[in-house]
Amino acid sequence: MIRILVSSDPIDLAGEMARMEGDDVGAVASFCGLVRADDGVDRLELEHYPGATEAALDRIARAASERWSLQAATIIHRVGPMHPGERIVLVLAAAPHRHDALDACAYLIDRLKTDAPFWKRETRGGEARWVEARHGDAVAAARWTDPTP
Amino acid sequence: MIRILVSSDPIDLAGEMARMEGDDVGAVASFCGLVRADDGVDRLELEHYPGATEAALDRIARAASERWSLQAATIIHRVGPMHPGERIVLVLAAAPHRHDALDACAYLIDRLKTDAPFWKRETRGGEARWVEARHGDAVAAARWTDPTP
Amino acid sequence: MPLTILYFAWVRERIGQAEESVTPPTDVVSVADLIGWLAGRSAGHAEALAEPERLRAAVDQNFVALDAVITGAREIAIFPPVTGG
Amino acid sequence: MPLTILYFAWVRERIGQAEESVTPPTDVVSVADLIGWLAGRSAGHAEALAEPERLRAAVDQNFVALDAVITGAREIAIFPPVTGG
Repeated sequence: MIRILVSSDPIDLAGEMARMEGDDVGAVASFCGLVRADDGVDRLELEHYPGATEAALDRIARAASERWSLQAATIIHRVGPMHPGERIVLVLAAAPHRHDALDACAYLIDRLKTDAPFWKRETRGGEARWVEARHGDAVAAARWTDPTP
Repeated sequence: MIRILVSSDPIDLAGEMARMEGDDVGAVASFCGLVRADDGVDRLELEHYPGATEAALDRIARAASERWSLQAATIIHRVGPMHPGERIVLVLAAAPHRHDALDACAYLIDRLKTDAPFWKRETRGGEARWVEARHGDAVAAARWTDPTP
Repeated sequence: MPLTILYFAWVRERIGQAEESVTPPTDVVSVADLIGWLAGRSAGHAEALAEPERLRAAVDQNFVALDAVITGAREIAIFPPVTGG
Repeated sequence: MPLTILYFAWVRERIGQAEESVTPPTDVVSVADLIGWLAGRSAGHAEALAEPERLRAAVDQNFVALDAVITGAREIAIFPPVTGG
């Protein structure tokens, strides 16, 4: 079961977690990314490409489901303005066995970083700047090179 | 910050998650293990070695904190009787960067499987049996062989 | 047939609009050709599209390389490398 | 000095008790020696401890190999391989 959500509402972590659990689920792995204040950011804005974003996230979740034995894969991404400490992204993978859940979870977030059309704009003391793509993200995504095209 | 809890109470996933978050935390990775019903188990009992268990979990969390740049590591393990769908174990790692959180999370659960004194007894249709240790768990733990003794 | 062009992030900001409808000449065959042609539309376009190596594109919502052919496309998006997650 | 012995899981069940206090003779030097000596205490002990290769141990709450020396120990635990998580 794949669940994709792109929304300007705060991410309901507990609710999303609860959706993953069931009598036959043995393992749920999650990754949550948050707005960090430590480099002086006081506001973060997330822009996206409506329609194309959801399609990209769906492709990523489907690729994970083909690669590992999953019972559920969820990708939630917040868009619009947010503040330090708030959740930007949540990915979840549920599986009978733990390594499927853990590996799929890492895959979902690594792929999302390079394959989904989102753009971050940070504001520090009134000054806004678009975040630059990180080379490390491309490297991280490349280690998952799909066995199938 | 290390948090270790061994208790017969249900695991408060949302509460534990919330404890990990903060203005400087960029990433929280979690793993939750649940009682599975799919092979006919209707009850699971977890026995542990009081004192030694907490010490072992603390060592595992400290080793993770030395190996990765973490802001927090939490290990919660339930003991006593439980039923399908209930949470057995929850590990969480918080870090400024995602790969530290993801790798530490996988490490915590892999190590816990082999290094912490817990024993599972499953009941199926009134018949109880002690779960056998899995060779795969030793293999999974071995891939994390610590750089320091 | 008019083509819908979408801009995102700093490309959108520099051009000053998120979307426009254009009808490029027939010698505009690839995404790179389109970027070169769009750059001539205004000072903002010129500034936003000056360095194609900093740009990425999607044709009908599929990510493509800049040498991809745009024949038959209805919607083309031009944007910087993505930074979500 | 008496030694506290703890049993867990099926070792505990077969022996029929979780804990006992014993004073082994001086020729009991290693955990393996101790297991062999404890096996003589009852039929339950004999059954639980018959296959030392299926057992694991901790000396004063530290996991050890069965050839570890127990001199000076106060608490020794004997149990099957762990299965938590």
